[in-house]
Amino acid sequence: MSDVQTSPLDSLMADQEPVVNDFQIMIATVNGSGSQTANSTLLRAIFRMGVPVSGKNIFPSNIQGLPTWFTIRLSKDGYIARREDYHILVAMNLQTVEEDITNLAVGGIVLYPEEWKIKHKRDDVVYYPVPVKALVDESGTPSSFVSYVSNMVYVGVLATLLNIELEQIEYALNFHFSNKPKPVNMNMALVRLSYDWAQDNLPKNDPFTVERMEGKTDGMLLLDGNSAGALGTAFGGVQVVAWYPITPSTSMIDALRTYLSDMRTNPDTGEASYAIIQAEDEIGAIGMLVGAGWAGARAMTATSGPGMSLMTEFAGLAYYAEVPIVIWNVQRVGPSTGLPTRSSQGDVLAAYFLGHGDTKHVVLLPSSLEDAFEFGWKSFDLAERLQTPVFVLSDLDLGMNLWMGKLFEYPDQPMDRGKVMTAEDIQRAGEFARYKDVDGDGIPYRTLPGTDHPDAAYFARGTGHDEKAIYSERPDDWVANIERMNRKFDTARALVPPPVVDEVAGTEIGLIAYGTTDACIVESRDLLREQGIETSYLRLRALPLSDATRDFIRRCDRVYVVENNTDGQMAKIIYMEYPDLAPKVKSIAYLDGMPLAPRWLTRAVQEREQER
Amino acid sequence: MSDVQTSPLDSLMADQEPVVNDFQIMIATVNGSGSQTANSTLLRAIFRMGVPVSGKNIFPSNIQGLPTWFTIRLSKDGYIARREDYHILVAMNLQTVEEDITNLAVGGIVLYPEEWKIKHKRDDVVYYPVPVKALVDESGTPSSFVSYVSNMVYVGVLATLLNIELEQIEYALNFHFSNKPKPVNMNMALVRLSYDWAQDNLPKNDPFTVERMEGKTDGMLLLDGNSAGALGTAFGGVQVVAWYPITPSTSMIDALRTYLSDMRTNPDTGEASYAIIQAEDEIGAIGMLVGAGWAGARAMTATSGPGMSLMTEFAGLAYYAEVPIVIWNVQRVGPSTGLPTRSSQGDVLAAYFLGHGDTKHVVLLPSSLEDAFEFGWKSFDLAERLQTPVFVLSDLDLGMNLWMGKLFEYPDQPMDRGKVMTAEDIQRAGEFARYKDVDGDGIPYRTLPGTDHPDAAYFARGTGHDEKAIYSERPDDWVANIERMNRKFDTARALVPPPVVDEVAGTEIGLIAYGTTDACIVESRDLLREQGIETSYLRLRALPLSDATRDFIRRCDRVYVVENNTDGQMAKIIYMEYPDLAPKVKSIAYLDGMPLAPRWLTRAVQEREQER
Amino acid sequence: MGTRVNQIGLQRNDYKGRPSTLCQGCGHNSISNQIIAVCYELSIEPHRIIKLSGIGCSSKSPAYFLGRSHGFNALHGRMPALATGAIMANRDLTGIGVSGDGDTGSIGLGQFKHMVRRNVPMIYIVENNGVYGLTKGQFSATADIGQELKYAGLNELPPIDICLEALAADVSFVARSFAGDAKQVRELLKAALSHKGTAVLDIISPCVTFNNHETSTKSYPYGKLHEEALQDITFIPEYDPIIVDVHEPGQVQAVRMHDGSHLVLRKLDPVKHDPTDKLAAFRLIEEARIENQFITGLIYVDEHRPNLHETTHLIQAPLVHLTEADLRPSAEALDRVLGEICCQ
Amino acid sequence: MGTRVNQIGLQRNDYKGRPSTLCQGCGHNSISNQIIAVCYELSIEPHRIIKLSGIGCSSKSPAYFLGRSHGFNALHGRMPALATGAIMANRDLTGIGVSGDGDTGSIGLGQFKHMVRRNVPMIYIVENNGVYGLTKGQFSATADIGQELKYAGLNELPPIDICLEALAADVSFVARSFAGDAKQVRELLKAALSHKGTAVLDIISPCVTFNNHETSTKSYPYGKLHEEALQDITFIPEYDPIIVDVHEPGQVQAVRMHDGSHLVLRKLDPVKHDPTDKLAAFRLIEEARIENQFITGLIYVDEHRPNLHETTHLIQAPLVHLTEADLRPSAEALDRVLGEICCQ
Ligand SMILES: Cc1ncc(C[n+]2csc(CCOP(=O)(O)OP(=O)(O)O)c2C)c(N)n1
Ligand SMILES: Cc1ncc(C[n+]2csc(CCOP(=O)(O)OP(=O)(O)O)c2C)c(N)n1
Ligand code: SF4
Ligand code: SF4
Ligand SMILES: [Mg+2]
Ligand SMILES: [Mg+2]
Repeated sequence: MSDVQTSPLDSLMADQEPVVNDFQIMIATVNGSGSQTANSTLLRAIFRMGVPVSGKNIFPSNIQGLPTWFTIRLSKDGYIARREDYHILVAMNLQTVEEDITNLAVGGIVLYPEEWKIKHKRDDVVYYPVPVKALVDESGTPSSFVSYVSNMVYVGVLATLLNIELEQIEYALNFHFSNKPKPVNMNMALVRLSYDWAQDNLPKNDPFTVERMEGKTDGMLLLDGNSAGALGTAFGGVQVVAWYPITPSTSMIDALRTYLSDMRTNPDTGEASYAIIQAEDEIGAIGMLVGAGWAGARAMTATSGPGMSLMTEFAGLAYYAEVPIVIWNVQRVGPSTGLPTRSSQGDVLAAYFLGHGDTKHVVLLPSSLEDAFEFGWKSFDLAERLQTPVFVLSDLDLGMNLWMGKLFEYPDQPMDRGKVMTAEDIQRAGEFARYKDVDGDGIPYRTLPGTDHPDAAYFARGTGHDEKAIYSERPDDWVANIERMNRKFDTARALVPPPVVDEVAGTEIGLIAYGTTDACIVESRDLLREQGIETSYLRLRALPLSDATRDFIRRCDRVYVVENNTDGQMAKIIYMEYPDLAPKVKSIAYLDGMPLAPRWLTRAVQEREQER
Repeated sequence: MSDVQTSPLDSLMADQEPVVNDFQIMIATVNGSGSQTANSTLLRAIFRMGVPVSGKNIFPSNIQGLPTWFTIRLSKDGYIARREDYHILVAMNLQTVEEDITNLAVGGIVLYPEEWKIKHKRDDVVYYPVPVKALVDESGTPSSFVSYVSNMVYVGVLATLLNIELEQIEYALNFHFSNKPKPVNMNMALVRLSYDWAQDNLPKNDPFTVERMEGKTDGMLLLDGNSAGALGTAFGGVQVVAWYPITPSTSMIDALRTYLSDMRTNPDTGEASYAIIQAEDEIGAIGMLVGAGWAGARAMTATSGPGMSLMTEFAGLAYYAEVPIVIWNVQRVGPSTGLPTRSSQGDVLAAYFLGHGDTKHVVLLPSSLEDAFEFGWKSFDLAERLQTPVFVLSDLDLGMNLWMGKLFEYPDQPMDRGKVMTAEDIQRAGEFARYKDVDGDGIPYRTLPGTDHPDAAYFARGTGHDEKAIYSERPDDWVANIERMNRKFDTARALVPPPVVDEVAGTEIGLIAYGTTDACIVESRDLLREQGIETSYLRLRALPLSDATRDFIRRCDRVYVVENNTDGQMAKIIYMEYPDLAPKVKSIAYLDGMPLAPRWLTRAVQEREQER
Repeated sequence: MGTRVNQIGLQRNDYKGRPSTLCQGCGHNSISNQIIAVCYELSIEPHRIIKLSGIGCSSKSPAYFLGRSHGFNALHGRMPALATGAIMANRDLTGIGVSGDGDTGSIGLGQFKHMVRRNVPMIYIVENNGVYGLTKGQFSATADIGQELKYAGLNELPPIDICLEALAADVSFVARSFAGDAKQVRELLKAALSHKGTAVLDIISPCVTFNNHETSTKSYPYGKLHEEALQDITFIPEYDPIIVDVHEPGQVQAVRMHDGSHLVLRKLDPVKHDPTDKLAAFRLIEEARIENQFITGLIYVDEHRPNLHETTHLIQAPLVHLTEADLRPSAEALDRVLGEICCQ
Repeated sequence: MGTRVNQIGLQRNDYKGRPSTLCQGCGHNSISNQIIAVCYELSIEPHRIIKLSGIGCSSKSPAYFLGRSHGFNALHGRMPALATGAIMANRDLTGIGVSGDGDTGSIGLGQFKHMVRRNVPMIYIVENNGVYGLTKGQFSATADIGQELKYAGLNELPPIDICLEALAADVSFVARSFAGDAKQVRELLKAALSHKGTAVLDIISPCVTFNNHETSTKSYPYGKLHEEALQDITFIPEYDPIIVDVHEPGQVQAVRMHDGSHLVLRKLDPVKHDPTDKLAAFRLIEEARIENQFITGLIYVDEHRPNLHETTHLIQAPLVHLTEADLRPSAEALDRVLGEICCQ
């Protein structure tokens, strides 16, 4: 997957026909050198010009000194998937510069500090040496600030080269620094200086340019998925958050803390209507959720693979004692500690079956900022309605990268607190039996601790119990309870967010995907169409699977399940659930730590089709 | 499943035709009342008469005071599966006597203490009141021993009623008390007294009798599976055991401790050539194994569902860092704490996929004492050869109940310590790269800490690494390593114990099962044959699945996968592995805490066949 | 004359739970009885209490008291976390946690210490018998060094001292008692109920079934024969609970266990021991350890340490009483946030 | 003249590891250097050492020393168990464990204490910086109460004291030092290397990147402007390591951190402190806590406590050196056992 694409630039080199809003910038820096301000400023400035963008940060599991890359893709057609090739290299890391240049697309350009000696110069790319040090010196930036601002040099130079509007850069800096004039001015001074230097000294010798567009990004925002999920969580009315830091989920809790302290803290007293507790580990974190969920609070955590593994035993307890909790797993690459700063969809099977002994869970699968926001609040409704843990499987790509998205919609339903009986309800009903299927949907009624009625109390437990929650080892009690729980799981099928289906008449081929691979599928379908391969597409948004998915597979002649993991985990789940349809379902799965790329997928589907 | 069978006794009541060696005894007592001596003595005495037997203990998760049942099945045909009906009730628990009598087969008999008033007497069973107290008093047993021996009364009475040889009872008591004369004599005295009382006072009014048989139990032993597994482990040369108590696995470690202190402790110095460490929890236990396995020791633990759940994170590390360890999971009923003293096969999916991010494991599936012994040593060979965790999924039924089995065979292969390079090996090879696929089978070479060569050391880790075990986030390194590991998993398919296939020419129906359900399948196939339904049978002994299983399914028209869990977990694995064959594979799964019964299974298959 | 009721009109029976399934004579049952007695006596409304436990014989016991209170029998060693979550969700509830020495001292040591460090407002009782009762007699981490058990053999590791562990984790209330000293248990329970942070009660609670010596001839009445081999490991004798007589502050008292061994208790004299002096508390425990005694009584208390509600700056109303209007920010709030992050 | 070698003919370089990827100035690098220095100086054969760690910046550091020794970078907080297993398997190996305060004091507290209780023969170093370095600056359980951090805000919980925790778990060797005091770190490492049980070294090791105050104006040279908003959270300045000057026994010394705050160290005077007196050790730690100081030096040692090899009665030969003949009992042994259990 990492092989370089021969790009349409080959020819462009010759006739210099402009490449407008359809290329990728790669900024190579050193971790800890503070390039985030510069990179997000660039991204946001271009976005402000109406150009669809996406930004991906490829960073090491380290604090300072190792290589880091940031890509900014411009796509006039609105594609936001990962692009494997890049055309503009901002080479700020001496360690990787040779390899970075090797992988640059033919006809691409390299910005680099002029004092560097580049050993093997390619003759099919353009070199722009930049006097970074001299420009910083000239700017008169106080020495203690130099390291903070010097990345602005490449922002200014790129602004000249690509025609990025300086006002938008200033806007973006204001955004970044919350309109604090001093830092904005100090950074902007260097941007202007570098801009001017490039205007005067850099003869443009390449076709790349940014042009203002209309109508493509209206009413859209630029955000990371962890923030979107956190915002949704805040609008879900979260009450208790217990967590333990782990990349790439930590920033979700950071964002949540910010939102909640803004929206749910009494500004006069400083008192909070929520609790955030940093636990001593993930067992502690999920344990706190189970206690809080049982007591009647909306409780959530965010973690990643290793943390979820530690939660296994408690997940089984929450499932079996029927306690609503919400667990976000922002997936990174596994097995084990794996690649903490790389993205995957590798925890699908683990989450679905987390726990021993026939445990199975409701899982939500966000693809976008909108999904992340929506599942932020909806996960609580589902958890409380179904009285069960709900897992939300995001990933590093969605969680930590900047995505374009539509403005979020305020929840269209009031909070669903599920079947909770008050003292009055018990009085009226004349009875309370914690695990009885009163309504035939498998979902029992519960009472909350503190309910002032002599019959309200029950003793929750992970051991076998009868309808009244009383310990029982009787075979019939066991079976009755498990059958009810399976009925509840079937109820869940109808309650969870249904798949999104784009069915094209006349095609035999179906694609099934979920989560962040959506961006890849969307672009890939267009590429396939260009190759004469028309596809229908079903995007899963949740487990357990619902009839819509079964029917989609039925209607297709063959289905490819596309996912960013090694073993084709969702395909396996489809096999398990629909053995009768299994022969027509094929897995296309790949994982190397990078989000799936549309060209790769297109090739993969083409190959499969040819093999037939 | 718990509905009472109408038994062939209906008619027998009338003409009193004898029922020989083909019935079941049910002994109902109170937990903590010490009936184990009496029950196992009875079982062993009957076994000594050459009659095939099996004993099952149905006990509560409690120490003292709750109901306990023990069944002794006699089967002249050698069947050892669970039988649902019982014909002889030894009612020693006042709490349950009414229900116990209700479930007694028509024509059955009830032994009970004469001082009890039985409220609802049935007229289709025979009542034998026994003067338990009087007999104990008469025996002159010192008062402090009364509670220990009084269960011998029913042993003596049954000996008379059923014609069990007193010599065999004495033999069994000697066995139980390791030939210590005092306890044997004291117990035997009461047996004789009760035997005589029954001879003189109990007019036999029922058809049940035990008769000596020849040729059915020759060279067989009677043992629990935990002991068999422990013995196998001892003969596997185990070096480090780390564990945490949990029912029903604890007795495996107890047995192992006994065997090792017998066979692997220097009688002069008291020094042990093994270490058994009771950890502070299961995370600690598996952590110790991973350390020991990495250092080059054969390391094992035994646990059950909740403990295995806690091991999830470490299982992923051991998988990915490629450390050999052996984990026995003696399965009980889940989800969660579930039913700690009931049996299931519910942890198959959990074990197979234990860990996040595309982790998968080698799993062994013992069906019998012989399997338990063999897997005891073979699990180490596999773990060290494959450098991976090996799970052995036993269950409470096999682990804690008494089974007949063939004498164990001494390991037929020397210990396979796998690919370990010494200092000399490195010298010779000129290179050592921990994760390099030198032989093309996906299995790399390892060195042990302490190897005296400058190139021997490597840094094991759960993070991404290259062939030299050096930290790497490079996509190509990741993919190359995972592809090699998947190659290794394929190598495992050919190395693990192959399935046992009994293929019947001309039938279209295949049965697939594993573990303790084997006993049920064997009997059920005979019952089905009586109904005109002929079946082939494949007994899985390990995961991952091997070609033999795929080919078996191919050759069948339809296959029923039979298992003692709720969700049909092995069927799901077959769907995942062989989607093309999935439509002809059907799941028959049931779990209520009791081992599957042949009559139930027979009915289930018949129904499925009729539905077609 | 009718049945006696307390100030809120409840009978003692209303504070009972289901019939105990623990062994006859188990110390844990005595503790359950004192919890019942104290709650009845103090007229505590049962619905304001939550009972929390891990896994073990001890952890089963909440089923056997306060049947009108909600309870959660959690996972082995993981009750502290669950309790923390429940109590943060509803600060009106009084949490009574019951754990065992295996549950707290072995698998649960980390959670226990972090709960103490957070000063979660609750009573945390360790029913300490030095063994794993429910799994039939292995040593727990609080077992005495040099102790021998019928099933587990000789213990060669030093014990974890629950009170010392609590102190090291900055506990705000820690006391030790003995299950057979009903009066002291009740007094300490009452004090704990009025404490605003974590109140740790380490109560020595003999396991009559498994805390038996194999070798000591003094232990069983049956002499050598029995000892040799008569025991059927599935036979559990029925014992009477062990009760201590009036035990005065300052006094040292040896309590005879069922196996004939003696436990030496020293009751703290509040006149001599200042329970607000932490250094003194460390010294007491260390000295008693050297002398093979168990200090009983209130060892340390700090009424000023902020509890977790305070350090998380929680509002006064229980979180679970908040309504949708309190919990879900308004549509305007969303617009405001979106306005800030939407750069168009 | 050739390069200097030690008694076994190795150069200092032979004790190095891969280049460090920790931040410039990180205390952890100083500790790695002292480990290299001591092993070189004592002419330790690298293949006799195993390096073990959990997860964190600190836990990465074993990759940066003793490249010729086997190592295992385990799971977060779970190194003690892994170390225990490895050392039981091969008692000839010298284990050097490196952990962080989050790794040991937060997630790993339970395992840490049980390892100490078992007295597993190994050196256990906690590179203590009071924060989670690798996950970017959250408080760990050893953070000071009242401390404020740029990213994590105010810490309102009391710290877990690693040395006190070790003492409470009956540690047989515990010392505290400061990463910048190279001499003391080396001396303690040498003492620890000759100890037969668990030797706990709690080494204060500043995180130059995240252990920064947000509010203290004295901390950064750049004044108010910087503090307001200039920081890009992805920018990590490069610092020099913090070094303490000669620091005499008995002396109190304040060390200036990069953020301008001061850490007060008090070096134990071996003449005045008897490190075999456990009560004195408890007192020292508690008193220093009250005075906001850190005691450095050897706090407690007990050379007589049996280690885990002894309490498990292990043979002298490392288990991994045993051959099949030692490990697999004979066919006759099987026959004997079967003869006993086969009742036909
Ligand atoms: C994860 C897990 N491991 C092991 C067990 C088995 N187990 C149940 S209770 C118990 C020990 C209980 O000891 P303690 O806490 O001292 O309680 P006691 O029975 O002595 O009152 C164990 C090990 C379990 N339930 N869960
Ligand atoms: C189970 C698990 N949870 C969380 C993490 C994420 N994590 C990595 S390092 C770390 C904290 C390390 O802190 P510390 O031990 O103090 O080491 P430092 O980086 O400060 O040296 C955390 C929480 C993880 N790797 N595994
Ligand atoms: S086994 Fe011990 S702890 Fe458990 S109930 Fe019986 S006496 Fe109590
Ligand atoms: S973040 Fe802190 S602990 Fe980690 S390497 Fe940098 S200075 Fe050291
Ligand atoms: Mg206990
Ligand atoms: Mg730290």
